[in-house]
Amino acid sequence: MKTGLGFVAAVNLIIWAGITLYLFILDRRLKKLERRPGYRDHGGGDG
Amino acid sequence: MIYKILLTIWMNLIIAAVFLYIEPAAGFPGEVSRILFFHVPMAWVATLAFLLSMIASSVYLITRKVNADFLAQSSAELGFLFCFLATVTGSIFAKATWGSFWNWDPRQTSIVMLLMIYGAYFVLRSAVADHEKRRVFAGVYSILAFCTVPFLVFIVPRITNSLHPEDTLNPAKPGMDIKTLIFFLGSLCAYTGLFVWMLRLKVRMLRIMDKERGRINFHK
Amino acid sequence: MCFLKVTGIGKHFSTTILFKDISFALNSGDVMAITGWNGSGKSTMLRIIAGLVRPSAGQVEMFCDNKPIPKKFRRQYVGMVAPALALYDELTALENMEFFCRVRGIAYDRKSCFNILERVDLVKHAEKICGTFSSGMKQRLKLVQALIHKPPLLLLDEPGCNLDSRGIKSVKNIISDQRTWGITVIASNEKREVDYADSIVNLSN
Amino acid sequence: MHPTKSGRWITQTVSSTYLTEAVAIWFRDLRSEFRTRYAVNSILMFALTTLVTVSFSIGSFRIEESERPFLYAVLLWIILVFSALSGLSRSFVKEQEAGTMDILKLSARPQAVFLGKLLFNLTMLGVLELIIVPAFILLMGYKIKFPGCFVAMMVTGGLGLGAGTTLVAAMIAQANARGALFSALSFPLLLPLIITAIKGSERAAYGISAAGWPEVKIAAAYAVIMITVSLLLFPLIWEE
Repeated sequence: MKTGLGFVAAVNLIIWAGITLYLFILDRRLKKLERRPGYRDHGGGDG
Repeated sequence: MIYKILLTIWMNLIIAAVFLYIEPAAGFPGEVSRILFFHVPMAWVATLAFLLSMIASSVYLITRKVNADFLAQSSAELGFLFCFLATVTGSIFAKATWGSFWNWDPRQTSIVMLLMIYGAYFVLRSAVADHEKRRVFAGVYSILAFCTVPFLVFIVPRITNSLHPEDTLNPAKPGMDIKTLIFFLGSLCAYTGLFVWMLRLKVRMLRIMDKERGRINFHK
Repeated sequence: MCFLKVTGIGKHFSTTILFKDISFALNSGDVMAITGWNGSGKSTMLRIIAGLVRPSAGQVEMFCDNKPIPKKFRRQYVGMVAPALALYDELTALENMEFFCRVRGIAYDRKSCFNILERVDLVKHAEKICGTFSSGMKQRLKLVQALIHKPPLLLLDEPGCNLDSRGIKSVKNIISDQRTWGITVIASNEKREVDYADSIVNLSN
Repeated sequence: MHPTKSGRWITQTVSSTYLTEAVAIWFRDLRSEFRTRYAVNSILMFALTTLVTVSFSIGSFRIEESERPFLYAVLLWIILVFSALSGLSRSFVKEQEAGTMDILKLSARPQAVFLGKLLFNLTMLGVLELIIVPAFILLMGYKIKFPGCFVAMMVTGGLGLGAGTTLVAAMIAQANARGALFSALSFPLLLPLIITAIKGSERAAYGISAAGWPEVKIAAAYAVIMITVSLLLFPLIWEE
């Protein structure tokens, strides 16, 4: 096992943790917006 | 929610294993072969995203449901992101093995084409004010662009020979040992899962933004 | 014998509603006027009927001899005059007519074109480039363009604008002529033009 | 089709096909173009200026004899493609600017409009190539071993240029920013064609024999596919 690899793996894991954190926060925010009264999932035609 | 947590853990595992558990593949200088576990899944997700975007565009043109266009747009944007990342990782690999970041390898040529096509796609989207027209034009353009792709397959290999390691690092061929194969496929799954997650977030975001713009719904 | 049925038409541009829930039905021989303040969507309504604009809600159906006309064939049954519909400025009056005949698949014949031009007093100017025409002369030529294929549905958006008294008289003739066999829809606020109609739809209400 | 009643306007209809209607649109465009020289001026001026610049700065001896077939092919196609991109959108953009687009939508079938505009664009490209290619060959001293193959490459390349850009022209005419958009959108679609055309012209100039002129065939196939797909898609962007 070379010493450099552990460092690279750690950097990768930190980046990945950042990405997931961001995605989870985004998820929560969107959920909050969707739960607001008045949000209606139209999903239908373009008018 | 469960699948998102599982995905997070799974990705952690993959990253750790790729650097600390897997042996580097033979025939490549130093540790460069480890990029395979990131580069190939990115390229795969980009392909998947562009294909999905094309299909969603066609569905929009047939049914005129806005949701199909939201999917097409999100998929194109994510495809562009992953395509860009694949280009960067590919370039790093090229530098480490062949000594230059860019040498117009057929793979690099076609990926630049894709980036150009989707760059133009976003320019077109931003240039049309009317929302429905924008969706139709974007759909038409992506189908038209898709029709030019087969020509690249014909033409590009005639110009230069590829250095891209397909035969040396092809999971379908028996050259790869079983441990590498498992983590390679695992990484592929993880990236696809990540793509699906991001895609759903993006679609929900577009839907809320569309609502916020005060679109009036006549079909109450 | 043609029949035009408009049900629940609404149109909005992103955040502003232009009008909604407009419905009416017209038979051959009917003349209808669409009125409303400036910006109330009169022209847009006519464009929706012609099939140039997609409505946000509702539908326009047309039947000829009891057969429904699919939307993509509707343009063959529609003649339209509107301030925003321009003719080709680089061509002469006659060349414009020739083009519209050819493109609509009507036999072009110089003599009958002169006959039509005579009806709107344009014979003298038949060989002149349209770019040199006055707005009143252009308006007359637009009327000719709309009638060239004998449309069962005639859509007139401010037909009298820029016209002198003789021109207005020929508009009157055209409408009474159309009344004998087709539908006419006029979008206007001119009292004189609204008076030609048997029914009125007001978009401002 | 049209209800008739004697004594009213013109009554007789002729059997008309997409082609006759397309030809009517084509002739009308040519007539307007002949009177205003809207598109042809901008295309030719662009082409001539670039040609003069290239010829002045490179001349006929600056490049090694052995490099010429390839480099000249590149230069020629760059001149042709970018001058075409500078003017081919004119026919649609002018309809939009003059306010005649709606009247065209009302009177002609979409496929006929597309074919008419395509024919017009191909005419423009024909004029462009007829003037620029001989001028380029004379000014640069371009030696071509297989003139037949070279001409075929020019013809099919021109066809492909027209086929790949006409639908985009119709789209940008209805968009807000028209100027640079046309090149930005057309270029990625044209890239396979341009690469093929450069390769084919180089081969014709070198005199490397290849059975059956493969580049000419690829360019022709490109043109056919783009025209077919455009014909299918055009009604979607033309109506409403």
